[in-house]
Amino acid sequence: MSILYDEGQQAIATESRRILEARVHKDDLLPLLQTSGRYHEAFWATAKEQGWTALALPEAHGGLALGLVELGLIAHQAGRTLSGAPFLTSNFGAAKAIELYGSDDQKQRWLPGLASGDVIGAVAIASGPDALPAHPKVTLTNDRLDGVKDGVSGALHADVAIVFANGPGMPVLALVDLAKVEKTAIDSFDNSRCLADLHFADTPAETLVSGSAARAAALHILALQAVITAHEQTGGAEALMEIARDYAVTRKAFGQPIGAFQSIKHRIAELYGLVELARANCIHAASREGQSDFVTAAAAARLSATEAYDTAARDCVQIHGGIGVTWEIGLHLHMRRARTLALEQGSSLFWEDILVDRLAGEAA
Amino acid sequence: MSILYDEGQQAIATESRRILEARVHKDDLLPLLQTSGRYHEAFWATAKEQGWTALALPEAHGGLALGLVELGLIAHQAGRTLSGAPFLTSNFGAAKAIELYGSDDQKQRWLPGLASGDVIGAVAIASGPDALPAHPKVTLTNDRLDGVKDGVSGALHADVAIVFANGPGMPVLALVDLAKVEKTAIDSFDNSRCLADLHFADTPAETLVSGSAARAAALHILALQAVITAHEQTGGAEALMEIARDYAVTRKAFGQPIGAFQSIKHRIAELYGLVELARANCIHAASREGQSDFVTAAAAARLSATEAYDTAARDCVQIHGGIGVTWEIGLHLHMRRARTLALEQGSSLFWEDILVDRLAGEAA
Amino acid sequence: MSDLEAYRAKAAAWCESVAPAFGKAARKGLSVEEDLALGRRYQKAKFDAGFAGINWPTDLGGQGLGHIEKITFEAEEMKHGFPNVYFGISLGMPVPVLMQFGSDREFVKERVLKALQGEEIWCQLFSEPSGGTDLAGLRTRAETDGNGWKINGQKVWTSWAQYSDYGVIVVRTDPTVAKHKGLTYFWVDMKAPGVTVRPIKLAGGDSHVNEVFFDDVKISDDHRMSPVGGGFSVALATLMIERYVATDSAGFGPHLDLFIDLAKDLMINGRPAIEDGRIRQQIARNYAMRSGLDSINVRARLMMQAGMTPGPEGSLNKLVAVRSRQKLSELAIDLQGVGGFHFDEHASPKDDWASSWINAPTGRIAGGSDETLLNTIAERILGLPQDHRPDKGVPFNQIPA
Amino acid sequence: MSDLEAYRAKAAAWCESVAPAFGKAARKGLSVEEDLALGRRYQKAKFDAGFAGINWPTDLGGQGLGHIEKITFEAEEMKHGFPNVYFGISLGMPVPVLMQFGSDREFVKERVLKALQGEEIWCQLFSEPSGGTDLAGLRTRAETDGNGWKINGQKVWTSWAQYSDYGVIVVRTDPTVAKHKGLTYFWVDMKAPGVTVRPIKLAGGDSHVNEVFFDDVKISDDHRMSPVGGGFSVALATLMIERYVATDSAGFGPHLDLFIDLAKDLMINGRPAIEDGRIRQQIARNYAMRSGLDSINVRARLMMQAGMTPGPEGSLNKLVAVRSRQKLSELAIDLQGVGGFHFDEHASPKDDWASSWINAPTGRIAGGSDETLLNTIAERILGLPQDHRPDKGVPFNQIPA
Repeated sequence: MSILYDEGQQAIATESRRILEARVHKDDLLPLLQTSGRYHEAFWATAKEQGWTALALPEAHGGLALGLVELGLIAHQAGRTLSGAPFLTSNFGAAKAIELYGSDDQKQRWLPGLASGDVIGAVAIASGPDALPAHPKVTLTNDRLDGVKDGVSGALHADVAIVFANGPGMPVLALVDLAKVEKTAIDSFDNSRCLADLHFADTPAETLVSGSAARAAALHILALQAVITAHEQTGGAEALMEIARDYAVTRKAFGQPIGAFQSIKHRIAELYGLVELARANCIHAASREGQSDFVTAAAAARLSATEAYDTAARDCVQIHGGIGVTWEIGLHLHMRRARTLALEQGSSLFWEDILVDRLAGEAA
Repeated sequence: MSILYDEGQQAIATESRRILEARVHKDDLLPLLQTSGRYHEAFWATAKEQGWTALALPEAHGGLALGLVELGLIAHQAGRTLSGAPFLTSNFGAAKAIELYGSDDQKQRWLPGLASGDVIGAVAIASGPDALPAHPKVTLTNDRLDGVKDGVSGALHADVAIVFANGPGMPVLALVDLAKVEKTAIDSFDNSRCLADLHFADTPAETLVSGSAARAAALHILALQAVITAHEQTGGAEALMEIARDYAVTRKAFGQPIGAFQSIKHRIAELYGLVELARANCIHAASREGQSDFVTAAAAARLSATEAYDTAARDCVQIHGGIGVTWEIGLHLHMRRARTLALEQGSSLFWEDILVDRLAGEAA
Repeated sequence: MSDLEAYRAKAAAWCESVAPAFGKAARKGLSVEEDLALGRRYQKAKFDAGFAGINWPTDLGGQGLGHIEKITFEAEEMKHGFPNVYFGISLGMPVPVLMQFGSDREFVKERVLKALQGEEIWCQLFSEPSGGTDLAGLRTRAETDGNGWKINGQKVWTSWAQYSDYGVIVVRTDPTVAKHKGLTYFWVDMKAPGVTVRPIKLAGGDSHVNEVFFDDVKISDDHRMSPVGGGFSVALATLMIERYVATDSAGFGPHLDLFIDLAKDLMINGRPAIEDGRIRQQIARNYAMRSGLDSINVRARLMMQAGMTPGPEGSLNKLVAVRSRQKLSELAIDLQGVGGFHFDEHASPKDDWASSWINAPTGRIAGGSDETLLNTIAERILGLPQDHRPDKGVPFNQIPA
Repeated sequence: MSDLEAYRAKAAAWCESVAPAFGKAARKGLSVEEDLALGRRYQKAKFDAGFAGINWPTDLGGQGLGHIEKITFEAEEMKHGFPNVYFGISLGMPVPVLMQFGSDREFVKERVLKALQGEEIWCQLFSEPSGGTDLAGLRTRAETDGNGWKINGQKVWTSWAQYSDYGVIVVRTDPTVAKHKGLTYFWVDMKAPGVTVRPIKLAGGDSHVNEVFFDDVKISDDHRMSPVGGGFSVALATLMIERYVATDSAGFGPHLDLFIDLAKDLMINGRPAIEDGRIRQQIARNYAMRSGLDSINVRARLMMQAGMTPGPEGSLNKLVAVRSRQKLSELAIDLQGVGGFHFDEHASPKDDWASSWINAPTGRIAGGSDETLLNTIAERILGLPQDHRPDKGVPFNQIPA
């Protein structure tokens, strides 16, 4: 079963859209591409001020006790305007891991800061091409972490990280204070994601879960983040579809609007289809948090949203012709973001496998 | 390196096209779909009369000593008009196996008849989903075959078969007289292929090759047949592309020819691309017989030809609208043939694996 | 157990109880005529059990329940392969349109009751040879004839016309005005003098669609279901119903579970096909697409239950689902290798891959082709410009053929 | 060893010998200006060694060999990443067109020699802001001015204009006739008063294309390379050369071997990615597509060597290859997972997947967009009707903007 948004949820969508459209402009985002480690500070200030950082966290720790549906709505709007920092998703993932698997002490220590946005969290599960590695390269021995987690979104500014590591004979999910951890900035095609490699060297870490439960926990956190990211991707794809539509009705070639040519109009109609399928899967997945089919629903949302955003980026640029590939028009901001979000939380290859394992009864 | 057709080859193409267009009509082919075991006798009589059956076989045994290039040209034309029997390819495959791996006695006994077309040959390598099974289900013990080869093209009328079987601890390629072998006709979507399951029960068989050489030999025969089939598929795709083009310039909707709508014209242009890529790969593969990269070239030809024919069948029917799905217009003859040829000689899944094994250096 | 769960249980129990009499096994080997006769008995049994016209008004013989109950029942019904295909169009579009637009209410009630009980079948006479995608370009004409009308012309692709008692029809009543303005909507008696039905054999070998010829067929003016010249909008209303009735994320082909079962069963060189990344990718992509459509459809029903109008995304159903079904069916055949040649002309596209494959093109054309649907989405939903149409605004009898 | 093999060996040896001075390692860390200067020295060395203008006439400084020798050399040259990109357009289209259509042969010879030696660079001034795909719709105008002409207007997407000495240009000389009939073809001095070049920054971060403004730029009539009003056909000839010169079955992205190496190197949960069916499928499909293009190109060259005209299938090259490159590059990034974020603005699209991906859209638009190419194939090769064109046959100055 899917859901209809109620009035409160619709208000969240409308209001966050209004605010983001007023405060985030491509002209502020373009310069961020060419430096490493900077993010759009006004975006993050807005997220904190509006309570979006607290939205889906428990009231007891400074949260607003709403859920995936509401945070997804924000992410959708952030995807439309191109969010200027990755922390909405990374903080949420880190906070959920602590909320679900942490001790009371750990919650007390970290959740209020993550909820207010004054503390930045990161989630480091992947290792190179493995989104959820069978044997993580980072090792945990006697509560000390060693090794490198590569390509962690938001890590450059993160205070705390959730790390999936190889513990003594079994995987663990660990909580790590990053204050003294070495970070190598990554020069990426989407620098405002503040990507870094985290170098652990005898770094103190606290185990949240271990054994096969750690793997399940890591997947659950990934799936939660994937649903948020899928909303963001769907928002980006929707924006591109609208940009393409608006261009096609105004731009003329051979004496008529280019939108009258079926190669253009049918392509935009196909984008509409991809966006609506992604949106439907997102709404469904957000409504299934806590249910046994949640990971399945998250995978479907993730796959359709990644396809929608990548395709919309390709097609919207193509429909624009030469102007589409210029720096100034900024469509490449979406192109870059589409690829970034396609990698964060695991690529389509990963989610296809997760989904089929479940459908074919090969996984719990 | 690819080749340019010489004058003699061009004459073969022109002449075979003229003859086939005069002698094979869809009205004769349609009734064959609804009975099991019949083929288009005039087509086969023409193939024999024109010497196409002898074309690529050695002169010493009644052949004309031409090669894959020439037989491919005939197959291309047969694909255009929808060949009425599968024996051009099956006889060629059986004869090549005997020519390459048989004894003088075996050649004397079988090749003249296969060359004249009075004897019908079949090639039975596959087993269910395995085009080249690691462990064939048919077993050869003391020169006796046991077991079932399923879905063998042309088998219903074949006098002799080349069978890939499990010999004593190793695979074998065997020659089998089918005179006393039980055949179960398959009711298929393309009945003129004369498909049957062959039931071997203590059936005498002569070993042509055994051990790992048998597997290589089976693959070589498959590749030879695949190149012929790829030509046939390309011919079918080309015919459909032209049928779609002709329909699109005459049929009107909304006051103009439907070919003026880009959804139609671009789709036909894409078909042109698929056909030309398949044709180029076919010519190249035919010119590489005997070279070390032959199987690679055959795989490329096979993959692009299967894609071209299946896509052309889908799109040509779609472009025709309602009339395209009627029995009488007969486009479904091509649709059915496209699927049949996609399975004969191994599906795309099989050839993808063969190709990548070679490209990645995983196979000899 | 919620009310709906209770309803589902009741529906399931009834379907189970009649499965031996009407299910797949009972239909095996029947001729089309025998199967139709069985279908009429099934429809009557369904009516008697209170499962016909589930969301139709009670005063017309319906059950007065919601759309949600209807699709709940249908989900159970679908499991057994009952012979209900003959009534799908009839109860799907023409009879609902008759309920909405028929002027003689006593006549309407009588027809609806007979249709619900499987006694009478209605067909829908829209498409013409001259233009499948161009509804407003139709040429069948009705001229005034005394107080009534006289119909001449030809329709085509009419499903189940050979078994129909009545049909709804759109005809041209004024060729001197722009093409979509000269149309009028009627019902006709399919047994009336001058009506000739000729079945069309389709690519897969069956003949459920027909050509229908009208040769001086006389009807009185009370057959009229729209204002004179106002037929186009009633026809569009019919098509809207059709688009909404026709939701099946499997594209009217096999359920994805059947593909997964196939991939688990088939061993390729000792490994199950389900372990192959190519197969897995198609399963995952198809699942994502289908679950998206399912979610769209569930939300549409929730909106209708809440008295709202569902969003336009419902128009994606047929386009996306049938196209995907076509390719997935091809892959299912490929997967079987030389085991994939088998074909049974009478197999169901819902559980047989070859049947699904060969009938898929019909699904991509009937009820709005892919191209028509894309144009509709582009123009109606997204506001993109119409294609160039040389016939626009030109009086019908001045458009070059 | 055949003559051609001997030629290949000679070319390989020379390339090896200059690689330390001009190869990838030598270029590392250079600014664009430094790299261009290195490129000019490389081009001079190439000329001195007899590898410039390989298939051009000897009386113009070429080597008088065949196309086959040219591409043999280029295949060797490509392995080293030499700084030759600045001369690709110059020697690819404008200079050959000058050789063919330039009237003052002494002037032509001087220019060709300087271009071959890397001293002078030519650009091609075709596209305009008002219509990238609609060449005949251009607005830059030349009016008669004494015995010569005066150019006003704006061009865009002009590659390497900022480093060019000369350019070829198509302008409107008569706005009162149908749009493709009022064009004339000239060459211009890019250093002349009134010419302003402004680089455009592209999506990937670099700026090799430019806007070029013409403000009362005066040229004499001997700059004219076509009859007055006959410029469209010369422009088309230029584009034909372009389409033919531009053949690379890798779509100007990385060779497929690099993808195979990536898939063999990357371990996903302990298994090499090359074992995954999804990866294998893309490798196989891309190989089949690329080998088809290669075969088309080989046959085209064989035909030219035999004095025949190559078939129209050569027009598929860019369409098919670049589109595929775009998706393959995305997959290469996906494959690397969180290792795939790395980006170097100055990396080469020929051996870096992120660079290939971000520059692919330019390839799908420049030199004829995918859609233009499909239209050309449909209309010119297959005889399908033109799209509706409201501007057809209308005098240029009466077409609404």
